[in-house]
Amino acid sequence: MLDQLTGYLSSNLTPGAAGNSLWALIYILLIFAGVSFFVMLMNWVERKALAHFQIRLGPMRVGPHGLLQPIADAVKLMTKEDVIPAGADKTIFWMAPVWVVLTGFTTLIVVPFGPTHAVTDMNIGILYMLGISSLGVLGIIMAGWASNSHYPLMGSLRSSAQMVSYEVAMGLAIVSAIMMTSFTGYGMYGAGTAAGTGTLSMIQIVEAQKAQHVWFVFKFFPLGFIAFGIFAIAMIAETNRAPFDLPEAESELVAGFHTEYSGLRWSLFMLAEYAGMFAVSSIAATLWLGGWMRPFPNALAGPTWDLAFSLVPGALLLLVAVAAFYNAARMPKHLAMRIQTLGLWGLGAVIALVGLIMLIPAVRVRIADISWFVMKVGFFMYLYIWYRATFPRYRFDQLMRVGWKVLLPVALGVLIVTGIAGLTPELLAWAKGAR
Amino acid sequence: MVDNDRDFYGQEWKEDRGEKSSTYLDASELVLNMGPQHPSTHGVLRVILKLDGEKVLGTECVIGYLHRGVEKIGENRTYTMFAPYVDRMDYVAAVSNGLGYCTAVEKLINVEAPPRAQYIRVIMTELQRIASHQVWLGTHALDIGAMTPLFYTFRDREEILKIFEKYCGARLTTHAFRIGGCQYETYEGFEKEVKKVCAFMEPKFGEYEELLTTNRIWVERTKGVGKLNGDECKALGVTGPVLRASGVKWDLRKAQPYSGYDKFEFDIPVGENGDTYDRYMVRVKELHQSLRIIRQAVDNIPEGPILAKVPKVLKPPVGEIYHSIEAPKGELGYFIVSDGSLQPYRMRIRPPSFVNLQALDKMVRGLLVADVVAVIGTLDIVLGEVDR
Amino acid sequence: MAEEHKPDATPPAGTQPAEKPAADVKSLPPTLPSSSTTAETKPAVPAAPVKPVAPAKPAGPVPVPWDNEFIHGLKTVYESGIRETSTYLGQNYMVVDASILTEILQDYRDDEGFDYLVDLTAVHYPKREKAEFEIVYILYSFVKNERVRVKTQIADGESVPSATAIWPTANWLEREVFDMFGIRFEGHPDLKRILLPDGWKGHPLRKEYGILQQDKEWVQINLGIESGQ
Amino acid sequence: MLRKIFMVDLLRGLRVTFKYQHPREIYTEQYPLERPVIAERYRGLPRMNVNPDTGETLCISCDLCAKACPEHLIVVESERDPVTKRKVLKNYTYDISRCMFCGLCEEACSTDALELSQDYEIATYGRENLVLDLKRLEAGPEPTEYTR
Repeated sequence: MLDQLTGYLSSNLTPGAAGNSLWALIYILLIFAGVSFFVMLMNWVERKALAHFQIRLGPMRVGPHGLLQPIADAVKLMTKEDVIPAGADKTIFWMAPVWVVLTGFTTLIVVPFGPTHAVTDMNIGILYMLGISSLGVLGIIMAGWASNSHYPLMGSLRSSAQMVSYEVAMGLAIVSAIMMTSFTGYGMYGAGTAAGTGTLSMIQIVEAQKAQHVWFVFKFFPLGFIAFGIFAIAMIAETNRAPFDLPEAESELVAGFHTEYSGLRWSLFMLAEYAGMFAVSSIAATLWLGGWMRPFPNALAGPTWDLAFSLVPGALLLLVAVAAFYNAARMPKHLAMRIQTLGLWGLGAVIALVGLIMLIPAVRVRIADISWFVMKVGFFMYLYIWYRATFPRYRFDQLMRVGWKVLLPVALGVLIVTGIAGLTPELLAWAKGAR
Repeated sequence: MVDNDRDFYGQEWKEDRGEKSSTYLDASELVLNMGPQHPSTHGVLRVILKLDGEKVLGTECVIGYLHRGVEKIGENRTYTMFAPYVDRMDYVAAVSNGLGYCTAVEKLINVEAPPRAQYIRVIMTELQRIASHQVWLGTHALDIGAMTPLFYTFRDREEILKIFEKYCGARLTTHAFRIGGCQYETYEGFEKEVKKVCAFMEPKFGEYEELLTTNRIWVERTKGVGKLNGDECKALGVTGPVLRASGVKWDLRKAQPYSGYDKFEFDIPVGENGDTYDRYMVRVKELHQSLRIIRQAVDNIPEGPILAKVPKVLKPPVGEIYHSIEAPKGELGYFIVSDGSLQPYRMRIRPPSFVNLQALDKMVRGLLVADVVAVIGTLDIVLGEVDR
Repeated sequence: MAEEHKPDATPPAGTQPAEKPAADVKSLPPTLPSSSTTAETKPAVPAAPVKPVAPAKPAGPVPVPWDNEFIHGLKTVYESGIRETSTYLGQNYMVVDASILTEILQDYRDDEGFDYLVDLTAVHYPKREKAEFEIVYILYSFVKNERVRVKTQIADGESVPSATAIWPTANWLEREVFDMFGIRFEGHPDLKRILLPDGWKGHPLRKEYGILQQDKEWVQINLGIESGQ
Repeated sequence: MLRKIFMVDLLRGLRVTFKYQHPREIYTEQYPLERPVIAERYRGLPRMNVNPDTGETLCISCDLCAKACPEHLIVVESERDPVTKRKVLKNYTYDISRCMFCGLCEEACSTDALELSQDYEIATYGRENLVLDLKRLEAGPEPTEYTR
C-alpha cells in the first residue's frame, strides 16, 4: 500500500494514466472539495462584484464584508423545508437535481490543472467533456417536466433548445482549436512543414501549445481569436448565463425550470450551474489560453523571468491579505463589530501565511501550474459577472437566430480558413511540385 | 373565473378562430396567468394570457386589486382636504397629480395662481417628470434583463427626491401645492441646488443611452415590438409618450398650456413607427426637454406672493368643469361637478394609465411572452392610477 | 383594539351629513336665483362667536348659450332632441336626448373631427325623478384643438347604446361606469365589472351607497372575515 | 457594419459598468450606523409644543386641527374653566395608524402648538401605541440607538 502511495510521486503521469487508483481517488476528492469551495467563493464574489457594478455594497451584515454569507446561505438552504409540489412526478422530481449535479461534476475529471495534475488523461478528453455536458440538458428537462406547472415547463423547453443549438457552435469552435494542435510551426504564423497528428487529450493540447510557443488564441491571429470568441459566446449560452439567461428569466418565467424547487434541491441546481461554469471556462482556458502555462514562456524565458512569474501567485495572495487588513482597520468601531474585525484580522493573517508559504522556492514550483490555471478560470468568472451586470436578455427566437445564423456559419468559416492556413506550406509544395 | 361557454375575449375573437372549440382548453392553447404578484407587472395587475406555445393569442387584464375608491372619497371631503388623496393615485408622479387637481379647482373658482407660484409649480412638475421617467426606465430595463440601469436611475432620482424633501417635507406623496398656489416658500439655495442637480443629471442621461440605446440586444428586444400607429392610438384614447411615439405631435403643455407653460420654449420629441424603441427614445428625449424647461424656469423666476387669495372655507360656484394636464404618463383629467357646497358633488378623474392599459391587448397580439413583459413596461402604467 | 377613533362628534363639515343640503338642481346648471335659495346650513357654531352671514357671493359665472353653424345644422335635423347648448367657464357642452345620442356622437366624430373620446363618465342625481343619471362624453378634436362635452340624461334602469363602435376606448370606460353606477350599455362586447370583484353586489358611486359600506356578504364568503369597517 | 462585427456597442456598455466599480461610487447607506440627513421641513411624527417657561401646553383646544384632518384622526376634549371662562385642554389623542402626514393639521393650528417633527422611526409593536396621547405628543421623538 505504502509503495503504491509513494511510487506514484516520482512518475510524471496523471494518476489515472499511471493506473494508481488510490491517488486518483485523492485527486477526485481534492477536485470535489476544491470545486465546492470554489462555488462557495463564487457565490460571495458574484454577489459582491455584481453589487459593486451596481453601485451598492452587497452583503455586509453576515460576517465582515459578508464573508460568512455563503455559509449562511448553505445553512439556510439545508434547513429550509424541501417542498415537492402536489402534482409533481416524485421520482423524476427527485432525480433531476441529482442528475444535473452528477453531469456537472463528472466533466471535471479531465480538467488539467497541471502536466500531471488531472484525475486522468483520457485521450478523448474534449469529446468526453462535451458529451457529458450535453447530458446535463436531460436533467433540466426532467426538472421542468416533473414540476407539473406552466412556468417550469416553458423554462425547461427553452433551455433545452438553447443548449442544444449552442452546443453545435461550441463543438465547431473546439474543432478548429483541435486542428491547430496538429500544426508544428513555431510562433504566431508558423504552420510547420510535416503535418503533425492532432490530439483530443487536454494535456496534449497544452503540450502542443507549448511546443508551438504560442497560445492558440493568438495562432494565425484573427482566426484563433474568432474561434475563441465564438466559444466564449457559446459557453455563456451553454450555462444559461447573462445575455442568454432566458430559462431562468425572472421577469417572464419567474425562475424557469427550478421554480418549484426549494431548500437543498435548489442548492444542488446552483451547485451544478457553477460547476458547469467552471468546467466550460476550464475548456476555454485549456484550449485557447494555454492551460497551466505561464504567459510568454518563450519570449521571456530565462531564470530571472521564471523567478518573477513564479512569485506572482504568492504576491497576489499577499495583496489580498493587505486588503483584508486595510478593511479590518476601516471597520466601524462599534461594540458589535468587534468580533467581525477580529475575524477579518484573523482571515488576513491566514491568507498572508498561505502567501508566504507559496513564496518558498520548493512550494513555488509545484503550485505555479495550478495557480496560473485557476487565475485564467477566475478571469472567465469575472467576465460572466460583468456580462450579467450589463447586458439585457435576448428573446428566445433571437437567441436561436444568433445561435444558428450567426455563430454557426462564422464557426464553419473559421474552421475552413484555419485548415487552409495550416496547410499552406504543403499546398505551396504541392503546387510547386505539380507545376 | 372565466366561464366556459363564452368566448374568451370580445366579438372579433370569433372570426379568426373559425368554429368555437367545444372543450375550453384544447391542446393547442395554454392559459397562462401572469398573476397579480408577477415580478414584471408594475403593481397588482393580472394578465390572463392565452398562449399557443410561446405566441400570445389574446389577453385579458383583470384589475381592481388596488381600488381604493378615490372618487367616492372625493365626494366626502372638502376641496382642500382632498389634495393629499390625489398624490396617492399615481404615486410615482405625485406632484403632477397635485398640480392637475389644484389647477382644475382654480379654474372652477376662477382664480389664477400668482406668477411666482406658477414658476415653482413648473419646476417641481418637471422635476417630477424626470423622476417618473427614471423609475420607468429603471424598471423597463429590468424587465428586459438589464439590471444595472435600475440602480443608476434610482441613484439619480434620489437627488430629486432630496429637493422635494427639502422643499415640502415629503419625498413621494408630496402634497406640495394648495388650491391657489404653493404652500411653502422656496428654501434659500433652492435655485442653486436645482441648477446643480440639472448639471449633475445631464451626463447621467448620456450614460443611460450609452448602456441601452445602441446596445444591439436592447434594439432587437424593442424594435418593432408592440406597434401602434397614430390612428389606432387616437381611437384607443392613448395619450402621452405612447401617442407621441406613434408620430402624433400632441402635448397638452403646448396644445392647451396651463400654469404658465406657454412662457417656456421646449420642443416635443416625436417617434415615427410607434414601437417600443420609439417610445423609449421619446421618453429619453423628454428627459432632456424637461431639463431645458427647468433651467429656463429657474433662471427667470419672478418675485412676489406664492398663494392667491382663496377663502379658507372654499365654496365654489355651482357648475362643472373638465381640466386636464400632461402628466408623465399621458393626459390626466379632472371632471369636477360642484353643487355650491363645501364638498364636490362628483369628482371624476381620467387616469392616463387606465386608458393606455386598454391598448395592451391590441399591441401584444401575436407577440411572444417575453414581449408582453416589454410592452407592459413601455406603456409605463402605475396600478395606483389604473385602479384609483 | 383601541376604541375606533372616529367619533361622530366631529363637525358635519367632515362627515357626510344624513340629508345632503344639495341644491335641488333642476336642469344643471340652474340659473343664479335658484342657487341662492339653497339652505345655507352653517357648520356647527365654531368657537368664535357667530360670524355675520357671508355677504351674498358675487354673481358666479353663468352658462351662456353657445351656438355655431354645426350646432345649427344639428338643431335643424333633430330640433327636439337637443335640449340645451351652452358654454360655462369657457367650456361648451350640450345636453341631448338618449335616443339620438349615437347619431350625434357619430356626427361629431366624422364631420367635426372629434376623433378622441377623452372620458366617459356619469353623475348621479337621485333627486330628479325621470333623469337620475347624467352620462357625460368628453370629446376632443386634435385638428381643432377643442373640447366639447355631450351629455344625456336617463332614468334609473334605462340603458344607453354603447359608444365602443365609434371609439374603441369606450370599452373599459363603459365597463367602469357600469361597475360604479349600474348603467347598462347595449352592444358592449363584454359588459362586466372591471374594478370590483365580479360577485360584488351594489354600485359604489351611487349617492345612497355609504362611504363605509361594503358588500358584507361577498366579504364574508371570499375573505371569511367580518367586514373591515 | 464594422461596428457590429467588433461589438463596439456592447463594449461601450461594459465600459460604463466597469467605471462604476470604484468604491467611491457606492451609494448604499448602512442604516443603523449611518443615519440619513433629514430636511428641516420634513413631516414626520406629530409633536405638541410646550410653552418654554410655564411648561403647559400651547394648545387652546380650538378644534381647528381636528376639522382640517381629512381622516378625522384628532380628538380634542376640553371643558370650560368656570373661572376664566376659557376652554382648557383636558385630553388630546392623535391616531397615527391612518395618518397620511399631509401637514394640513399643522397649517390649520392657529397657535402652532401642533407640529410635525423630523422623526421617521414611528414603527411600534402594537396598534395601541399608535394612538398618541398628550404626554407622548409632548415628549416628542426619542430616536432609539441601534447597536446591531
